Amino acid sequence: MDANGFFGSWGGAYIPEVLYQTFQDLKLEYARCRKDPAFWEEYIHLMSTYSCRPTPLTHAENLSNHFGGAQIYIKREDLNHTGAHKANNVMGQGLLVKRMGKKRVIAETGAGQHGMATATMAAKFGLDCTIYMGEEDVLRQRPNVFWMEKMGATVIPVKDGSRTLKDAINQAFRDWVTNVDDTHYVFGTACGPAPFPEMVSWFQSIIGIEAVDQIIQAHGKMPKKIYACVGGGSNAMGIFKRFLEEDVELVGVEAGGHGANSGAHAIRLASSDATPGVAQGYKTMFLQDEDGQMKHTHSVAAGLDYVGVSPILTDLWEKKLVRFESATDEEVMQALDLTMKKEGIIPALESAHAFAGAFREVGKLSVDDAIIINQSGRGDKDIFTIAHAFEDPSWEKFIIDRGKEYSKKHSG
Amino acid sequence: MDANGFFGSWGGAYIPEVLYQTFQDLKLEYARCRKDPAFWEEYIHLMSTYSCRPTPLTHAENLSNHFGGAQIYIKREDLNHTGAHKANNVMGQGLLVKRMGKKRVIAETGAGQHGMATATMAAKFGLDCTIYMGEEDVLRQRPNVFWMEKMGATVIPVKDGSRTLKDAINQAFRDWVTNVDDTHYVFGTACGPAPFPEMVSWFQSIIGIEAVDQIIQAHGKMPKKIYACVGGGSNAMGIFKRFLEEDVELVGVEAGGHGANSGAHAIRLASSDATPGVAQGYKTMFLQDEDGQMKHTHSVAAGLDYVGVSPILTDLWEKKLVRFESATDEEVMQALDLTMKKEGIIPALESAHAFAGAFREVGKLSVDDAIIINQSGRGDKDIFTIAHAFEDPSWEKFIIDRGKEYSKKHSG
Amino acid sequence: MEKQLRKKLENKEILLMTHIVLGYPSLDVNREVIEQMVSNGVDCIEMQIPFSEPMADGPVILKANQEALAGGTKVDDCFTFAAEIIQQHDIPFLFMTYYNIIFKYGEEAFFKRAADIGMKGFIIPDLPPEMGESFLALADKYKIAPVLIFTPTSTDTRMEELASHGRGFIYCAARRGVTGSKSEFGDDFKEYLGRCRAATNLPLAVGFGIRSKEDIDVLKGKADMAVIGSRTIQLVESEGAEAVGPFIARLR
Amino acid sequence: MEKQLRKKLENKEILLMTHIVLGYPSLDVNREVIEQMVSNGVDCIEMQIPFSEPMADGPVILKANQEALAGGTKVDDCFTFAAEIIQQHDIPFLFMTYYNIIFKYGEEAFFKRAADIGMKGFIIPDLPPEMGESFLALADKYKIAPVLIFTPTSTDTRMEELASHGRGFIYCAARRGVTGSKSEFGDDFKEYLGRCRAATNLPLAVGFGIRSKEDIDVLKGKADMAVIGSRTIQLVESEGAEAVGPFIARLR
Ligand SMILES: Cc1ncc(COP(=O)(O)O)c(C=O)c1O
Ligand SMILES: Cc1ncc(COP(=O)(O)O)c(C=O)c1O
Repeated sequence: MDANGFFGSWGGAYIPEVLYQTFQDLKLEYARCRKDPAFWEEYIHLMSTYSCRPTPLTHAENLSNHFGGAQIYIKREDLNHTGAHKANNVMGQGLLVKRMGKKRVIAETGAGQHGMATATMAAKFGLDCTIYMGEEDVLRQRPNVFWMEKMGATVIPVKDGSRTLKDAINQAFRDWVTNVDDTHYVFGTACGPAPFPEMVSWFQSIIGIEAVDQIIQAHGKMPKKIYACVGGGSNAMGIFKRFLEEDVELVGVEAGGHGANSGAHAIRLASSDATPGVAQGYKTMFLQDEDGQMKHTHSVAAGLDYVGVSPILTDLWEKKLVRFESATDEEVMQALDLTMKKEGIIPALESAHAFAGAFREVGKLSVDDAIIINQSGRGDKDIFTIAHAFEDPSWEKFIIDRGKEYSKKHSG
Repeated sequence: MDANGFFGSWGGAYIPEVLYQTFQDLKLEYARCRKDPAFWEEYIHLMSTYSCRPTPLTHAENLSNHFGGAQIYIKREDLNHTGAHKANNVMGQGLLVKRMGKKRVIAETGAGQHGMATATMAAKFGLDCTIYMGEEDVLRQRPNVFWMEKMGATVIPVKDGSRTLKDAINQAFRDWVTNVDDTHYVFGTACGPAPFPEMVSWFQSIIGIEAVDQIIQAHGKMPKKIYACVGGGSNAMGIFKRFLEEDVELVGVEAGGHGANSGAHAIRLASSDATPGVAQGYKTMFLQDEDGQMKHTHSVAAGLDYVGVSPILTDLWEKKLVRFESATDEEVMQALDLTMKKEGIIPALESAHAFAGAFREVGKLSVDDAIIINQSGRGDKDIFTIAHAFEDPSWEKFIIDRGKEYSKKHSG
Repeated sequence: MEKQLRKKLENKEILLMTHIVLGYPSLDVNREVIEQMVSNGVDCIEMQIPFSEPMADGPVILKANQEALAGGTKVDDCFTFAAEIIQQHDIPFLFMTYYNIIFKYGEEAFFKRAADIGMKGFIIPDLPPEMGESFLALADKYKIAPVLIFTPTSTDTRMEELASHGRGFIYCAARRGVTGSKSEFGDDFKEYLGRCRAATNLPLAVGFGIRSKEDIDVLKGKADMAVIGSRTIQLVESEGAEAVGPFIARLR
Repeated sequence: MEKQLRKKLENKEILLMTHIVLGYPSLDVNREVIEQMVSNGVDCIEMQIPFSEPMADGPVILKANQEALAGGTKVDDCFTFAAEIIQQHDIPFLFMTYYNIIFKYGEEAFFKRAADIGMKGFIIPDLPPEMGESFLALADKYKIAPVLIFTPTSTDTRMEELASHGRGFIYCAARRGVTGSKSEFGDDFKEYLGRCRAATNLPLAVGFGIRSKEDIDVLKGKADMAVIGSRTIQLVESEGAEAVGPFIARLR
């Protein structure tokens, strides 16, 4: 990152003037933390006592045999407290907030995972908490909303724009510019104005730092390839960062939605649909029209359904240090199904994109090689989406019956 | 355990003759495993790569300050793969099954956690899997059923008796006596005929073995008390076992349901409602009538709603080595609420009993002391029960709307 | 009881034991069914005291247990009823039940009362001899035959061990599994019965899934007694108690 | 533009700038509203080119942006319309928009076309000077004033830095937050305005939540221009374009 927050020609901090001083303070505190080994130690201690770091690296023997190619290893971010890698970032920012003495946090959330993680952190650190969530995502991820509220957070459904992640981000910024003095905005992914992309990647880099030791121990040498799904890019950056120093191919898998040519997807880097732009505080490749208006995106995975992408990844893409692929909703459901049946592991819909991307290629590698798939989260929170997508009849009946019961209660 | 499987006067193996040889084989293989250090090593390796052992010990600072008594530490079994301590037992038995060369596993399940864990293990080890689940529990825990099926297991709702855990156990035995040659019954708790109580406790003892080092590291000395909820008794035995050697008070918390005098509870040892009996293959204190017919029990937590209890715990209770308490449904919901708000942690309804039991007493201890609460599982799987119990209006609306959507689809 | 059965065997190719669940559908119907059974030549009847957790029983008997309990059947009622029945009919009667019924009643009290009313034997499917030391001692003391069970999974050694504790007769389960569904009587079965015979001098009763004259004919010459369980319960359910007599009569 | 404004200030205690969102509710209504504004003495108008992510705008302008886009408003339409309006009315016009609109159009092309049609300034709330090196250079080249923003969180140093890059006037946000809701003009506000004045010689425009004659009166003597934003949009929504003229007239 250069002094203005750029990675190559991407990134920066395109922020309303009212946030200028807050960003100065944030950058200063962040720089202090990076220089202070005690901060990272405190972070590691927190993550290993409150969440369960190091998260394991699981050898997926059955999947490996099924494809007959490289040995598949799964980095288990799903075993984090709150069920996803989001905890890494949020707990790190929580420690920062404590140092800065702010009393309130806000966050946007798409899949609800980042909102859950932030509400959790706020409860633990005794902070007020407001979560912005696109109305459409509130509907897709109701259980998460329930838990966030139970943990004391206020969840505000955002009814503007496409009513998904990007609109929640705008709304969080509106809150922030209003309550800038006592509030920290816990950005949920490696996007947004500097220093967020770098800071979030730093906290997430714990994934790759652990994985490098784990794969050497399990496999004796570096893996050939690493796969991660890419929404904003934080779990991908988290596992990629450490491996950029090594001779390992890094593959980001974006949300192919109904297909690359359908117009209903969220492929920023693996298709030519995206163009350079500046929004939500940073410069990157956006899915936008010729006027610069952001397009509607689609993915079965709420957490990947986003118009922009980490400027760090865009830079790495431009420099050909990371390869980008996409997986369609349908491929993802198949990958999910196979992983459940073969390994007893339920990836989040987001993470299942990384699985789908890996499954396409792993058979071509030698059985002596290894790949790592970053399982960013667990899928059991996605029950409403997954059971829906599989059109499970007993699930539907169960919901119908429950609904009738509640209807009766309210009318009777 | 004596040669006949008794702990004091409790336990034994009251099994149909057809299972005699299978139990001989099982006891033999189990004895071999106990003697073979490589087996335990393999078990530890599996649990630290597939699940996330050691699970952390979390210092609950906010709760500790709230009560102003001892420092509260939480042993985080909720961070296990599949979300509960059940994984410890199931993976251990999975290794045993592999050694015995059986191709199929069956299990009973109450809360669904043990069924989930077994289905997961079966997927991982490539075994056929059938899960018996009381029809009432199928309704309470629908999401678990969905996932078990997705992992390739067959879930059979049991419509006999009280349609809960004990009936699922009977039904599993009926399957076992029929398919004894190729099938292993993965008993889910420290109950049932010998060697199950001891074997399950052995696998679960990993909890206490880890906790002893962790509490010394965090707190510098032994805790004063340890709290665990008691359904069948496996998570309690898991954390208690290692501490039986130390000067630590062990407290088991049973399901108080609507209250000790309501008749609607599952208090076996902390009330005088239970009497000695023999059922489901073993001798223990059962909630039964004067003829020896088992009574209906009640708990908001499906996993504690059981008529019997581990014979090992009954023995320890008789010897006054473990104290038993109970917590009502209402106290449990309050404890759950407080824990979510103060710590950002969502205990399973079962585990919340241990929290409720501890909260009653922790204020009386000194701030220099520590207690450990065993958080046997995570509560987010209980969304249907918890959101229901809190009568959350937006949850109810959400379900009503979803129900209507599915109704329309089926009629249209 | 063994003697009683041997005597009957002098005149019959094979004996017949039937099963009823006390209190299902009611003690009155039980009485009528027993009457029909005895007068149509049944040699021995096992009366099941219902239990809430009948883990070795299949769906038919399981349901019968539950309904008997739901109807309010108590252990005491079962004793009173059994006393009356034993008075009326001159064949051996057994109690079949699960161990908890006896344990909870008090083992010795249970044996004593059973002996007092003339009960001949007990079949307790969840009490292997290892768990039944005091039970077996009391059986001896009160002269009530503890009927033990052979199964196709029993090794020769195990059969001998069981035989050494069993009295009255040995109950040979025709197959793995619970009561109720059909059994196959093929080569494996014949080999199994051969092993049973070799292991004991006690009469052999074969049960589990015996439903027709054909089934019983297969057993003739190989076993001493055929056990009809679920079939008659189903018959009472579908056609009433009066159908039992003709059904039994047709079996030989 | 600074000169133009200073000239007007010779005759007026305070100037008035208004805000319209191009294409909301339609360009035709925009035209009528501008007509009413100008003929009732508005001194300067910022025309917002709608953007899909207006992160610094409150609910009223946010909605206006969305509806303008939903109605099909294109950047090209905005230029064509602005060219026509500038021709017709002899007051300075500015484009207000977010940086992506300019970036995507091509910075230089955008400046060139804006200069060609006589546009006087740009207000870009998400482009701090650090991010706008080429933008500021082009502004200089094409003589279009880059209007920068002071806020109550700006330190004195920051204000000086902003002032060194700003041209035309400085837009002083009356408070933290987004456009739309009411501001308080208490002691803190006065101290803030004092700091603004000390930091720059440029005219000061005060905006955010100014809705009435009373609000404007407070600003007299302290600021050079009052900015009415959301208020007139709401007025058009509730009472139609023809209500704007009388409203503006009543403000002084
Ligand atoms: C489980 C999971 N994985 C991945 C993502 C995508 O985010 P990112 O690309 O920042 O990792 C999300 C976002 O919510 C998520 O919840
Ligand atoms: C989370 C959890 N805790 C506790 C229990 C109770 O079982 P046990 O007493 O064997 O630990 C269950 C049983 O399903 C459970 O799911």
